[in-house]
Amino acid sequence: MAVGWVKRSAAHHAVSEIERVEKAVLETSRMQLHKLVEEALPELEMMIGWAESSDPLQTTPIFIRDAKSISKLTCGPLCSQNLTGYLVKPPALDSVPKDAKPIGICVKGCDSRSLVALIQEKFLTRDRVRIFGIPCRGTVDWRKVEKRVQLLNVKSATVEDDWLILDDSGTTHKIALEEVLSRKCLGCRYPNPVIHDVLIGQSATPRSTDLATTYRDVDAIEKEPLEQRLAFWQSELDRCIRCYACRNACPLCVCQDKCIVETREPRWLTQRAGIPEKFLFHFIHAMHLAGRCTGCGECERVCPMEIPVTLIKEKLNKIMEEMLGYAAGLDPDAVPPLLTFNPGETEI
Amino acid sequence: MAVKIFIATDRLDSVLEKLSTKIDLLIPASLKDDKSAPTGFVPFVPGTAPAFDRQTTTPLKKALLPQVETLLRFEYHKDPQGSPKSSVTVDDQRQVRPTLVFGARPCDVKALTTLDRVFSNGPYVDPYYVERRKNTLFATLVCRQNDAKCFCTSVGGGPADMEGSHLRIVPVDGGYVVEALSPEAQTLLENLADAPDSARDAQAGQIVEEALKRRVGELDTKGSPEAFRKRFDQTDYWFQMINQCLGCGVCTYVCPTCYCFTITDEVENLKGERLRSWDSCMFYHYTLEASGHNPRPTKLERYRNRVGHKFSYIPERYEGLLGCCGCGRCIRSCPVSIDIRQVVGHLKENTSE
Amino acid sequence: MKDLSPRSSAPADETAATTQGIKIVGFLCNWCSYGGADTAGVCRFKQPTDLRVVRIPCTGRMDPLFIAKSLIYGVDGVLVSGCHPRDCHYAVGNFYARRRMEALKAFLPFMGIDTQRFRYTWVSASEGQQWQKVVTEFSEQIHRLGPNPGLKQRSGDHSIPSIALR
Amino acid sequence: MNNNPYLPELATVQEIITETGNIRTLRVTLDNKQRMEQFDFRPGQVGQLSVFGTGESTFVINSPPTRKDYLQFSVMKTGEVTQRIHQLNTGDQIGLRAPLGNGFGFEDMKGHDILFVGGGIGMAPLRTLLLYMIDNRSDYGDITVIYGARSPKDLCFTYEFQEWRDGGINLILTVDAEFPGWKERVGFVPTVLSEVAPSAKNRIAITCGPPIMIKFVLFGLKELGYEDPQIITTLEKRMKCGIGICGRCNAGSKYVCLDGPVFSYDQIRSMGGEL
Amino acid sequence: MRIGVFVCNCGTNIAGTVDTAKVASEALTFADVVYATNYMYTCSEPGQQEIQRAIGEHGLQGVVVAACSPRMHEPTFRRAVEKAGLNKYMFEMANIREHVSWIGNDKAANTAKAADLVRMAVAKLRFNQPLFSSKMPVNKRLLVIGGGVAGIQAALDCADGGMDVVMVERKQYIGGKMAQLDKTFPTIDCSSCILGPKMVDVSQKENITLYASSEIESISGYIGNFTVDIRKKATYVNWDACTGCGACMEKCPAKNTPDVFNENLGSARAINIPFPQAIPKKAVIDARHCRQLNGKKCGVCAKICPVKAIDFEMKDTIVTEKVGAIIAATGYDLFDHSVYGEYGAGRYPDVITGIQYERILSASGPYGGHIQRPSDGKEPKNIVFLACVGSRDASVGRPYCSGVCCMYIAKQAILTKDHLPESNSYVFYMDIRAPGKNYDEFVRRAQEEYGVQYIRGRVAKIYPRGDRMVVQGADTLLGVQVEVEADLVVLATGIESSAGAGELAEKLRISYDQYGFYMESHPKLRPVETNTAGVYLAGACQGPKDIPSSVAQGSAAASKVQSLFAHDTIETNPQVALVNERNCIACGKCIQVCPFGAIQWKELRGGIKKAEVLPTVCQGCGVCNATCPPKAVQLQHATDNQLLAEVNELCA
Repeated sequence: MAVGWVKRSAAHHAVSEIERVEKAVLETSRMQLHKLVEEALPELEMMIGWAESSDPLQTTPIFIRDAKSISKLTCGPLCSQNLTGYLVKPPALDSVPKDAKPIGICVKGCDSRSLVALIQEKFLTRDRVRIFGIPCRGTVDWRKVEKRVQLLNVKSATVEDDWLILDDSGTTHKIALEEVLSRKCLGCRYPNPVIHDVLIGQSATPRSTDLATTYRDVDAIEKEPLEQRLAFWQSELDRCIRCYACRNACPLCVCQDKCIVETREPRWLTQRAGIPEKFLFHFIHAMHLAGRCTGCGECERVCPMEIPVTLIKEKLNKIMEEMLGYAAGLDPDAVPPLLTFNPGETEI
Repeated sequence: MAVKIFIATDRLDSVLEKLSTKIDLLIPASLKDDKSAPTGFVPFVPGTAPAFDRQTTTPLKKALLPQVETLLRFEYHKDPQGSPKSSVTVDDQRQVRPTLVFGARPCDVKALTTLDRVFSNGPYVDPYYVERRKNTLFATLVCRQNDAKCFCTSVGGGPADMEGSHLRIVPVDGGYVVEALSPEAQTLLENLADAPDSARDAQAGQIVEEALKRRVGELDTKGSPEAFRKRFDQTDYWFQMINQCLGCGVCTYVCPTCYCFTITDEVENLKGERLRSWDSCMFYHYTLEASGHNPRPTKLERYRNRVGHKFSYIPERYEGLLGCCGCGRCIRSCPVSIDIRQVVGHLKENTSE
Repeated sequence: MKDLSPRSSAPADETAATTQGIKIVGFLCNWCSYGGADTAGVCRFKQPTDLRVVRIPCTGRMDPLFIAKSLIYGVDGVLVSGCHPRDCHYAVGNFYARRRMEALKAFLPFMGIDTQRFRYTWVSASEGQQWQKVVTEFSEQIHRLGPNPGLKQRSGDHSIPSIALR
Repeated sequence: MNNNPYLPELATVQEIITETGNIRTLRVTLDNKQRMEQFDFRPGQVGQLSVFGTGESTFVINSPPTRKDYLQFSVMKTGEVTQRIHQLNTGDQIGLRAPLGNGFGFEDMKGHDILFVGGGIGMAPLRTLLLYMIDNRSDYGDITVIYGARSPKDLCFTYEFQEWRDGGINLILTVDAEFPGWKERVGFVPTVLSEVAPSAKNRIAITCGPPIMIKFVLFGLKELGYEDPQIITTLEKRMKCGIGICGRCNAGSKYVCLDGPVFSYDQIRSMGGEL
Repeated sequence: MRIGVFVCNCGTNIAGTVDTAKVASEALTFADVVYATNYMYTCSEPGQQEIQRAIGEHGLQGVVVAACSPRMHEPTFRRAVEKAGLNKYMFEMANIREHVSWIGNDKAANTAKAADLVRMAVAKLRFNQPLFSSKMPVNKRLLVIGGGVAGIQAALDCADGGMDVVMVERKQYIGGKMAQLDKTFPTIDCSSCILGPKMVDVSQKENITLYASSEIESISGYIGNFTVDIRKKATYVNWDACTGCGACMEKCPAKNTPDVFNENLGSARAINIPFPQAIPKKAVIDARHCRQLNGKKCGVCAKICPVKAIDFEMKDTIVTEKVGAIIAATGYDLFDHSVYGEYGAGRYPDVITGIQYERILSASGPYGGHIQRPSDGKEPKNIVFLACVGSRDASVGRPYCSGVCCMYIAKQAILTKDHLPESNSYVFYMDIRAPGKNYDEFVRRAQEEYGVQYIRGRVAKIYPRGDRMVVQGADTLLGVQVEVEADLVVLATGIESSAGAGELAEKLRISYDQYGFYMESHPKLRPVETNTAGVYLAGACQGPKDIPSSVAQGSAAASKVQSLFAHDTIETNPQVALVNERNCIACGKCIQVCPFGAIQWKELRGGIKKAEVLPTVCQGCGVCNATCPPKAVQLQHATDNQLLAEVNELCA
């Protein structure tokens, strides 16, 4: 097995000092988080955050009720999951009485928009949550890591400055973070939580401030002729195994068990495994998120078949921004655009 | 008796092409052009590059239990003269072609022993499965490289376990040594390629030797059925273990031993089909009764049932056989990093915790 | 519900030729456009025969998914028509519909579905002539596009474009 | 049954009886005359009725094996399949996979007194055993039936109550509330059970009905001194294959479709799993 | 399920271009169809009996009729199947006449299309459910919008029938356009003599509540139970106190206020009662011209008013009325002729409109009934009438005939001769439209007895020459150019829809045509109903009409209301939305989008929230159904499965 060293850029040697600082910042953020949660926990019903899992490259959501577990909390580019869905989906919180104390939750920039959308749609009231906002410089897509180096038995994964450092069975891999960030992060406009009670660490610089950067991948598809786009989606969606992970991971797919893709009353889909079924399933998912999707990318992250399903919603988000000037998850008082109308817009 | 051949890496495609004239071939391959894309078992056509270097994303089971298959076709016949009576005819014709799965992993093939018990050893025999099973041969790749999520030896398998296999493929320098383990497999190997030279033969033997000794995974499943029963009503335990579960069906759909299915009718005017398709015990509708009652209404009961099914119910029903082959796919694919080894491993811990 | 195979039980006479021709589904609101289509009929305004009308109470009833479903499963064209904005029998149903259908219209081509196969329009119950025009134009448009190729199973050929995503 | 357990046999609806507003009874015969003559089953075994194009649903064969002019199923309209079954007419063809499941252990009940406690459509599985016992009356001691429903018009099998009584059955009927013209008992089934208080000695109690009724009937039986093995019930679960393969109807390691639907209460306790 | 299919020949209307026998035989190959036939006239009594017979004979559980538009005969067939014991919603119609046989001549294509439509109807029917109406009480009060002659007639008819009536009039007086007319054709009755008593009746009937100077603010609810908000505009005069004595008018210093009632032929005062017989006879201050209200020192009227009725602080107020039915009788406006540059675009004082001439002719008009020119007060000698000004002229967007101009020109010409025996009247016309009783005779009298000169032709130009107007045109009968030097030119301006008709239609949720006239339910068979149940039409708001027709329609609408009010309850439409609580995820989106507020929260045991539809408030639009993500709310009779079934039939 070849050693997976990534070539260091010439510039890199010069910034090792900053690298140490960056690492320190991360460590500090984590300590700051622990401290803040420790202070807040007595006033909270529970704290939802990220903890290390058996795979050092991926975190797992953790639900903390007693102070002993606070040390398990972590933050940083490996904390990819959007935790906000747990606030509204059974039974995670079934045991929590409605009049209980607020629930603490860690959110990145994109996660915070989901939270805003959930508050906006009245699934949640603002005072039910204590929001620990964590500015984000992007999260690691472990599949991109795996595509660069063969992962056998990763013992540890740490982020130092712009690098992801892996210890895999005694071999050290150093990979540029930029190259393994999730696709959605590369056009991120909101790395800093848009809603929060406390903010941990320093604010991050948006990677994008314009539609072109944010929707670059959408544009890449749209540049292709119609037939090619169809061929592309046929080949991508053909892999869909209808495991519904994309749906279940979506914090705004609030129907969950009642989703119409599984019912026969009404009966939108059959059990057949043909491309039309898969297309319609993803249409249903996308159309139900039109004007609501906050672009957190969970659907794509969880897809075991690596279908770029977030891209479908990105296109609808782009339509909403261009046609109706609306981006979801920014204003808790706004009405999602497809739930309202404007008689005057004759030229939309 | 042992027939062995050596297939050089650069000859693999042509040998497979030759083999495919004798029998339909399924090989592990990328599911799109990109080599690093998800993989699965696909029908071999010349030029398809096998993906032997890693475990497939989707499991082998679909070779025997397709995601969707037609159980039967029915047709209503009307009296054109206008009598209101119509009659129905039903047929369950099946066509199964002999198939060789070339390059499955031992864990995948081992998983079929679980399916065999369910589909062919009960009071009722599933003819669809059984006919495919009878007509499918397996050339199994000795597994040289496992990752941190594999745990086959913990559940009774192993990287060189050839139970249920007809051919053994050993990756050696420059190619593969393929050895027939059954008479029908011998005929398949005839005139395909030369026997391996002694160095390669020796290397293959050594690799198998090593693989047989290798321990993969540290999960101890002894006593799991009893421990599960004790844990069954401890809601806190299950919350703690799987509160983060999203309730999706990834783990069941990528699992080689999960076999649960549903049956639905689809009809167009007078003709229709009864379909069998994969279902998942993680889904709400799986157990939803017409009355609205659902014995497993939340993911807690559903995940608990999944663990129970694999590590308690199947062993109880089928003399200790586990419903898990240790392939680790559910761990690899879980969006929230639930590790079934931890859930099962903790079953036996001090229950007062 | 159909698979992709062509209809196997087509009658073997002259209707066969026409049933295999272009099929357009029209979702018409009961109050305006269905009435407009009736008016066109009463006035004997000749129209192409490809359209098959589904009567709905209001375009507000139109879930864009009905349109998506029709096009994905091989209907050649989808025409939705309702009351003119501000004339909705239910006051605002068509305002909701307008946004939803506009969004769909912009979305379809992204997924590789020709947006020309979908049109929505407003025709009142008195506008028989307008209805004739709409149907004629849309039918001609669909005829120019030809039958909906639908979504074929992924073929063995490898002409899938590799689109570089981030 | 043929060698493909998924392949239904064709059967024809011979007669339809409207029991209540949403319950209908179908009497069907297998189209293959020879099969119909040879058809054998145990009281309590079930069948999967197919309406081709809609699907299958499981119902107990509620006619007894001693009367084989037809096989009888009572169907409450609850879902897609039952809706279509309610639209069937006599002469329509359906599919049938039967018999499936275990059935009642009526051999072991010989020589015992019997208590049936049924509620609403829950009387259907009891009817098959009841009629079987009437047809073999001398094998059993006292047979008491407590059957209740919300109102008189929700009672099934009213047309044969007289036959039951004539067959030596102590039939006790009850409805939840007073109703004009109703001359039998008024009160919930568990209450009536406590009032009637059939002795637990040498008696087997078989109960079937809505879950809430079963729950309180169990309390009542316990109070009357019934032991778990003396209490028998039938379980209901969503079923698909009906042959112990598809996986969904398990309670612990038992499959209701294959190992049930008839279980004694001590069996249920030992099974574990969700009900 | 057993389905019967009945394909109607409709004589040759359908059978002429559709092979109905073949459609029926094809229908027999559809699943569940156990009986299919074609029939000459399915809607006829024997046709309906045939359906009923087949239901009994074949045990049909559902019926499809392929015939005309369901908008025509769906109620007929629903009743027919109901009589045979089926629930009336176990019925579907395939429209193979308006949508097939009448729009194409290719018989093969038509037949295939008809078969497809039947297939779709059968597919939908498989998912139909019996639906049941419930009853709800009818509020037996009527709202009449508009106090012209049509509205007055409707209001009086209903009031006579003992019903409570609320009348809302935008102007400060009732009577509408008719109140401005001098005489009426063809009888030369005095307009105010025949209208006046009716107006007085309105004011005196105890069960009529009149809101003049008021407009409709909003309407909610549904047939039997409307709630109407009425905006009472600020009149600055307390009408409860005002006695109509007119003292204020005399003293008001704002003397240059345009006299709207007299079509600006004279001037009025800022505080005004437009005419002596006005009902209600109450003064109103024109805020645009009142000195006090425009910040100048005045308040003369307040000082003079003997009952202290003047209130400069008055604001608009909203009153709410609950009614069970509504009659729209909002009348019409007259075409603005200033778009015709060739007629002077309104620049010449002696080129006037027909309605202005009515005021000139009227004894209570600005000139006391003496015909004189507005410019100099001279008696005209030559008077030219122009027909079709803003009628039958597509170039100004008025292609329709206003229906009354020919008649009122004849009337005015006759009256002119009566007033000025020495005068000459000329009429330029395109065609004479005089189809009513004694109408054509009337026009002939004008020509023959009164010597009115009718010239068939368009006027090309009107321009001044000296103090006279030259009317230049063509006599198309003689084929010569004609030129008439006129002292006065009267333009017969046509009828157009009333200003604000569209906004009111939106409040009423009724449709209107491209010219703003309200749409009746059926042009022949339901001429006073609208597509909104409980809303009826009377008078020229529905289209140009003369007085007899308006009065007739007022009575017709009143009789519709009375037959509605003859019942204490009405059956609700069961084609409304219904929530399947099991699937409802309580997202509240349906509540958010419902245009009628027909969905509300319901709390189940344990505090679980679910959406709940109020079936009497729901109008059945289905926006909720389209919005609901898990499709827990389904519009009955247009459920997802029903629509999908139809679509699936086309997904080949």
